[in-house]
Amino acid sequence: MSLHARVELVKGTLALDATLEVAGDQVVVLLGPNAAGKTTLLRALAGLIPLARGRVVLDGTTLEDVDQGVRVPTDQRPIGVVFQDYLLFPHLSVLDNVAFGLRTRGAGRRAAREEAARWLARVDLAPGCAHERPKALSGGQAQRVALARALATRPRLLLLDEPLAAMDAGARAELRRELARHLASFEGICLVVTHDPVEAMTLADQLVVLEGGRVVQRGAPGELASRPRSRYVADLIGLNLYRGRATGARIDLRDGGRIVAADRVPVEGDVYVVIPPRAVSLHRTHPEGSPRNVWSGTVAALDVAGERIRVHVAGVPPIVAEVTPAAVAALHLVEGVPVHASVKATEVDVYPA
Amino acid sequence: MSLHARVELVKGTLALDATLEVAGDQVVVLLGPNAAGKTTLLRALAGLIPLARGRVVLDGTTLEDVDQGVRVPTDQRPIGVVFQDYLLFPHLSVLDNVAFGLRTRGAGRRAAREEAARWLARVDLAPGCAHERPKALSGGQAQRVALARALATRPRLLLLDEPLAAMDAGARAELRRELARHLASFEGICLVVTHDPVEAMTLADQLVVLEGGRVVQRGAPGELASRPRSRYVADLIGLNLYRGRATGARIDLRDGGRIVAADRVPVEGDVYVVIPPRAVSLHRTHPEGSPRNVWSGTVAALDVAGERIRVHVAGVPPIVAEVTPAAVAALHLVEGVPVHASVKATEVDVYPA
Amino acid sequence: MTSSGTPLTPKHGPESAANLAVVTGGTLTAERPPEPPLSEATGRPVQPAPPVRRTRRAPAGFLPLAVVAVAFLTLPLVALVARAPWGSLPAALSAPGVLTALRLSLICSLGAVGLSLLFGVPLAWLLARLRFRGRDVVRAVVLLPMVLPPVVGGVALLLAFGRNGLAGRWLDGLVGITLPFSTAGAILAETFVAMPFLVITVEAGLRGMDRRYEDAAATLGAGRWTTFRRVTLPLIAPSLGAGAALCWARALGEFGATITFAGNLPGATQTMPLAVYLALQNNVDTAVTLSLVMLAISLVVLVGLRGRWFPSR
Amino acid sequence: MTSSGTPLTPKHGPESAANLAVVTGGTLTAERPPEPPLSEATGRPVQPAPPVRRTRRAPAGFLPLAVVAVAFLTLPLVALVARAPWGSLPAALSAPGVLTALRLSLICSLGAVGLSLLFGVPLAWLLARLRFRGRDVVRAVVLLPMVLPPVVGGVALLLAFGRNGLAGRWLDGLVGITLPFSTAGAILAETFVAMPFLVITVEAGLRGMDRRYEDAAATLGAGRWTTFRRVTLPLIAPSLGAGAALCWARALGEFGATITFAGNLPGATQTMPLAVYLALQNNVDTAVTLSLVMLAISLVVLVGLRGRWFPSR
Amino acid sequence: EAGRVDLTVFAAASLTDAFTALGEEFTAAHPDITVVFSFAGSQQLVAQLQQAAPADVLATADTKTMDTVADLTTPSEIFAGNKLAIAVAAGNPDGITSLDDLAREDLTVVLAAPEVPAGKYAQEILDDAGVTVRPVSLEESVKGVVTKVSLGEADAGIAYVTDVAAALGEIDGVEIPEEMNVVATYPIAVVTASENADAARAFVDFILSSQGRQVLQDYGFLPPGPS
Ligand SMILES: Nc1ncnc2c1ncn2[C@@H]1O[C@H](COP(=O)(O)OP(=O)(O)OP(=O)(O)O)[C@@H](O)[C@H]1O
Ligand SMILES: Nc1ncnc2c1ncn2[C@@H]1O[C@H](COP(=O)(O)OP(=O)(O)OP(=O)(O)O)[C@@H](O)[C@H]1O
Ligand SMILES: [Mg+2]
Ligand SMILES: [Mg+2]
Repeated sequence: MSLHARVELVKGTLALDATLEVAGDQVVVLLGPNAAGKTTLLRALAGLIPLARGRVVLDGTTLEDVDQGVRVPTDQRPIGVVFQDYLLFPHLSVLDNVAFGLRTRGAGRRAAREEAARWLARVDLAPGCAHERPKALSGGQAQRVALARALATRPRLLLLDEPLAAMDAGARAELRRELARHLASFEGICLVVTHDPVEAMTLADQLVVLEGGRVVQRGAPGELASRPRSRYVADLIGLNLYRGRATGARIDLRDGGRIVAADRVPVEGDVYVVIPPRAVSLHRTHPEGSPRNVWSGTVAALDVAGERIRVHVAGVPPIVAEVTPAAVAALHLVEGVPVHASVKATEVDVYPA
Repeated sequence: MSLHARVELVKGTLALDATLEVAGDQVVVLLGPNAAGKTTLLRALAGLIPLARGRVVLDGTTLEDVDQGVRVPTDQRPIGVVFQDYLLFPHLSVLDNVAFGLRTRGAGRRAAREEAARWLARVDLAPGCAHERPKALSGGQAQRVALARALATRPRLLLLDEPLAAMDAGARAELRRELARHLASFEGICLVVTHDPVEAMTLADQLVVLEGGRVVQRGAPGELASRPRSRYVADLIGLNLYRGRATGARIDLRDGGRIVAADRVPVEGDVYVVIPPRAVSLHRTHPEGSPRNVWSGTVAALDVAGERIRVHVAGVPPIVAEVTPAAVAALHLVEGVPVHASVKATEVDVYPA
Repeated sequence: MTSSGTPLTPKHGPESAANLAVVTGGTLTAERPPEPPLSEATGRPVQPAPPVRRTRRAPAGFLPLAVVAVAFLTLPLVALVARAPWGSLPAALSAPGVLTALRLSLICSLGAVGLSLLFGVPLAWLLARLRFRGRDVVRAVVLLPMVLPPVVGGVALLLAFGRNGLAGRWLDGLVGITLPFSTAGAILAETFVAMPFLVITVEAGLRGMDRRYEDAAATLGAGRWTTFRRVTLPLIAPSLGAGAALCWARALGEFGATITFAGNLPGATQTMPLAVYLALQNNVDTAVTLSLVMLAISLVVLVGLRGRWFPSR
Repeated sequence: MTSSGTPLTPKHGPESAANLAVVTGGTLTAERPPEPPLSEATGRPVQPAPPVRRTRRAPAGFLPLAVVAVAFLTLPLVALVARAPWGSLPAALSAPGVLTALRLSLICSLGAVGLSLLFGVPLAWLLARLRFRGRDVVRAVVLLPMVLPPVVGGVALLLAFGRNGLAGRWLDGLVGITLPFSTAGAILAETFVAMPFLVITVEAGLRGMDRRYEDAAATLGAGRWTTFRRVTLPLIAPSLGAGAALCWARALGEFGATITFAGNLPGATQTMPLAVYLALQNNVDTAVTLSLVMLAISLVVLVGLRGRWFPSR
Repeated sequence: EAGRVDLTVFAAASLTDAFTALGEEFTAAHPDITVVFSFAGSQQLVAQLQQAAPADVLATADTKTMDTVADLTTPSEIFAGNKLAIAVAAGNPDGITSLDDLAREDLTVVLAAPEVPAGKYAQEILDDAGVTVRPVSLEESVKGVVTKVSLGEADAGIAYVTDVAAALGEIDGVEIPEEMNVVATYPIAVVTASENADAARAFVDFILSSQGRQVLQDYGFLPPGPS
């Protein structure tokens, strides 16, 4: 299986211009802030929005090619879609919603219903709901049904728009496992939009980050986590990210401030700088000693994150430090107190922009 | 501020029967699996579904009382609601959606629009969107608008149904902080439905767990986390939970198996047993030595959770162990291999059901 | 690894942070059977409360206005009923031709509804969904048969489909179909007058519906026709039902265009309204009786259709 | 602390687990200004591509069927136009009473639409939203004025609102209002015939709409009336527009009930269809010319209304 | 101002042109009286009168209808007559010369319905002549017959001579011999409840006067024969 897609289109304020290259039965996770164009990209791949330019080739079959004037209509694309707002047919029972795709593909009513019931069981929907109308469902139940409906047709390209967003925590883990199981045995490509970093990191073979309609980064999950190339990704994985100009070991940050790395930066010029929050130390008085990067600021906010506290320090540059609850207590860190932040030059990671 | 509510009603397969007691300007987080009745409870409090029995008293004012035949209509309740599917008015611009509640409360068109614009800025909506129709919004943007619309009227009872579910990770943290800030300054009670344990634990003054239409547990976040009383809560916070009958230090589990606690259990009879996954050790051969609880099973699944791996062991009883990646490698743990699980009696927490 | 940070307010200090430390994900088993609640919230047994119905109160003034509307629409009918010489009913019904006229009325009006559905629904679809130059003009033109005084409508039909008409000449000469003075002509005349109701109502329904359901159907492999049949039509059922009912009622009551275009021959083109009109020439009572018979039949049909044609979402 | 566990597949083993360890929440600043993308995906400048329009293709067969429908509905009109003695148009228009009749037609038909909206919309609301015994009967009764041959409808109106009618006697005696043979009577007759169209169409619109928007309005403090005006009406705009258009067209073309109930008095009750009827007594051509004038005016009005009354979602 | 009178005349639709002309002449003679006509089907007029319509004068197209409201009017008087003719297409392309021709198989014939006077008279004439016609339509009014013939949908029909005269050019008339013909009569009466009885009487008298008769004859009506 392979997917080559170049999608260019303008929709309202969004100018979408993205390429996707998938080889093999991969799971591609699409990440990005709200309004980045993730849903629009999925809709374009499904053929629901025509491209202004570009092409979509699935497994050698051209689904759309603006230059050649090819455009396979949606219903003839081997796809399955879970829509962000489900779009369950209000006039059909839950069972018939899931059976719909099977019926259009020629299954008999009875066979389709039996198959649909199996899928509903697989997404763990309470059996009593099968004959309800969708409007009687809770949010999470509706999403399960939407998932079952998309999976039931065994498409070769699965487009899932936040398929687990409405699920409760227990169901989410299970359904993620069910999904992973299904995807592993499934011959096809799966494109999943999610805002959940856990989901992103564990489901993805390839991560694609979309911002403002453009791909700002792509790669394996690990790659992305260690070398983010945008504020969004850095936020997602909880790193301090800066951009600046490197001169020797010194980086002048674009938004003010200066950071010194341990070694001469291999490339001069435009670079990204990453500082892990746990490498940041906080002090009430100016620290003496080895750290080459020290600056002062005030505590802007405190967040709980696991067993650590994340302290947001407003300064030039602003930075987030991850410290223990004990440290917070000892330093009397509350919003507004002045602090000094220090980072050892060896903890600073620099790579070209 | 105070809220006393007893809500009883039947809707389809759901029999909702829940009480809420809130004193002071608290944030109550409503947790529960899909279809537990969370949305239905919110709708009932908003007056959108009449109670079959019970009453709702907000700050001394009776909003509804079935026995007395009192029923304040929705539009006269001092409430704000974020619906699970937003329900933005499709015929109004984003700005007018937010201004709607202000207009109905008597503000002039201009003043309402200005105030609405401020709220849109507060939820961090791209300013260009203000004059769009809701259907041009992305999922996350729509949710921001719904949040702004509910907050703009400064209600005394805020009902938020998964208000951050569609937000991207960065926005979610910010909006959660914005929400917390708003709630702190806000004179009223806030009821938030969420599936996100982080959100639940950090926003809540009081946690209420709803299952099958009934409250199964309520209390401060810490209380809930240490002594879960239902499978759902245990799953949420990642503990092994069993139910059984205690005789001395021995507990015979309801679903088979036996666990031994360190000391005589204070109460005889029906108890809950909690075992933290990190207290569970795994072995390829039967362990010798001190652990009093040892049983065998097979590896059913492996999950990544932070820096640890969670190993699901199918046995009697089934159990989840949290081990290091190194241990997984050393023991060659993959799905299907037989293992022995051991738990020291001192790690077993028992409390009455 | 979680969705990002959370505010630390004085409410829960470090101690609650410590509690939070144990909150890591995980499920116990792969299968999570529906579990009965382990404890009861209220300590009272579940009340076998009656199922809840949502109540809707009408905006102020709606009830009296609606009552006036119903009174206004029914009073004339009541007056007719009051006036009706019920004694003459058997005679009126057994008069030659009345049952034939009734039967013919049903045939023609149903035929008109059928034709309107067949041709009108596609037209409504095009008006609602396709952008083309002159769409507004086409829509307005579709409404014109309603504005046209029916007798003039009949004349227009004759000019178009009559023996010497624009198309009729050709139909007559080449195909050998003569429409005037035939039952087919009566159906055509009723269709001409009644179809606009269906088209406009169905178009409104199509415009009001959420088209994204059609998108969803397409992603499930439904072609345009399947989508239309299995998704679009059910979703616009209220409008389709209303349009068909309006269309049928209008066709059933149609008089001017039918008599002008198709003439008035008992058994072939004399529908009930024509019989009523002619009865009126001699005897108002007979006309009233016949009208009431027609109304009674319509009432039975329309009430019988209720739920099916006017589904509520 | 995360939302619970995740499957560990061979794809990313322990090493990716290690990567995940750093993935904990947090944001850098409280304000996150919209940031331009830091790199470009395709390495090409953004194409100033034309904005994309969704294309809709009609189900097979719809186009020809719709074309037949349009042809069928327009051919008679075309024939009328072709036949019309355009030379006589100035004479026909300047004939005494024609302009008066036109003006009266507009007044009466708009009056009928106004009354229908005032009384019919509340009735539609009740039919759509309230459950009450006999609702189906009320709905069917509302449709009956359409089934009634208009002349009989006029007789029924006389029996109800005439000077000796059921209600008319009382109106006349106590209130001093005489309806027949007055412009008010003509408006009433047209309302009687045209209101059902509005009621049924609006009811369908109300049934098709998602009522939860009304819930949302209520939670925002909108009372029943505000909700209706600011939420319900805009949401059913397509149906309301269609209903009003149908109602207007029907009222404008109304003849039988008007002439029977209100008489045919120039300046007071002689609307265009009545003038056409009289012209038809002597000269089909004059009648055709007058009809075309009426059609032209309707066309202008209906085309002019287009976007406003037929909004698309 | 005082003395001005609005006179409402209910008249059968077939009288439209003749009465409109008569009204003008009448007003010329009586400047203080304004005549307002309401033309409609005779049956409609009668129904309206029965519901106390504010009419002063009633003129119908047949005596039978007039008789149904005898209790509401002064005794009626016949002011005009009419007779029937065969209406054929202009130029008489089918060569129709007599009633017998109407029985021809190749002809499409329309008649007025027996419920309306013209239809009743036509049936009488045909019965008397012993001709069996198989009409394709029994029109609701004699105007329908004229329309069908003038548009060429029907080859022939039986209508009033006044109708044939009005549509001359589009159709032609073939006379029906006097002995076979039936004379229709048009009655007029003052409505008893009229508040303008004097003016009403004056109008009726004017119609019955020789001046009125002349106008009616101009429109093809016959003088009222000895009834
Ligand atoms: N029909 C439309 N009309 C106008 N603008 C549109 C339309 N559809 C999409 N857009 C624009 O595209 C932007 C991105 O939309 P999209 O739904 O693809 O975002 P997303 O990445 O899915 O965001 P989210 O995570 O919030 O769902 C929207 O902000 C909007 O400005
Ligand atoms: N209108 C209705 N008709 C029938 N059943 C209903 C209706 N509304 C709610 N229910 C029942 O109530 C149950 C709970 O619904 P509710 O929306 O309150 O759940 P929830 O706790 O909000 O779940 P989720 O987290 O998935 O949103 C549904 O499964 C359904 O069976
Ligand atoms: Mg989206
Ligand atoms: Mg819910």
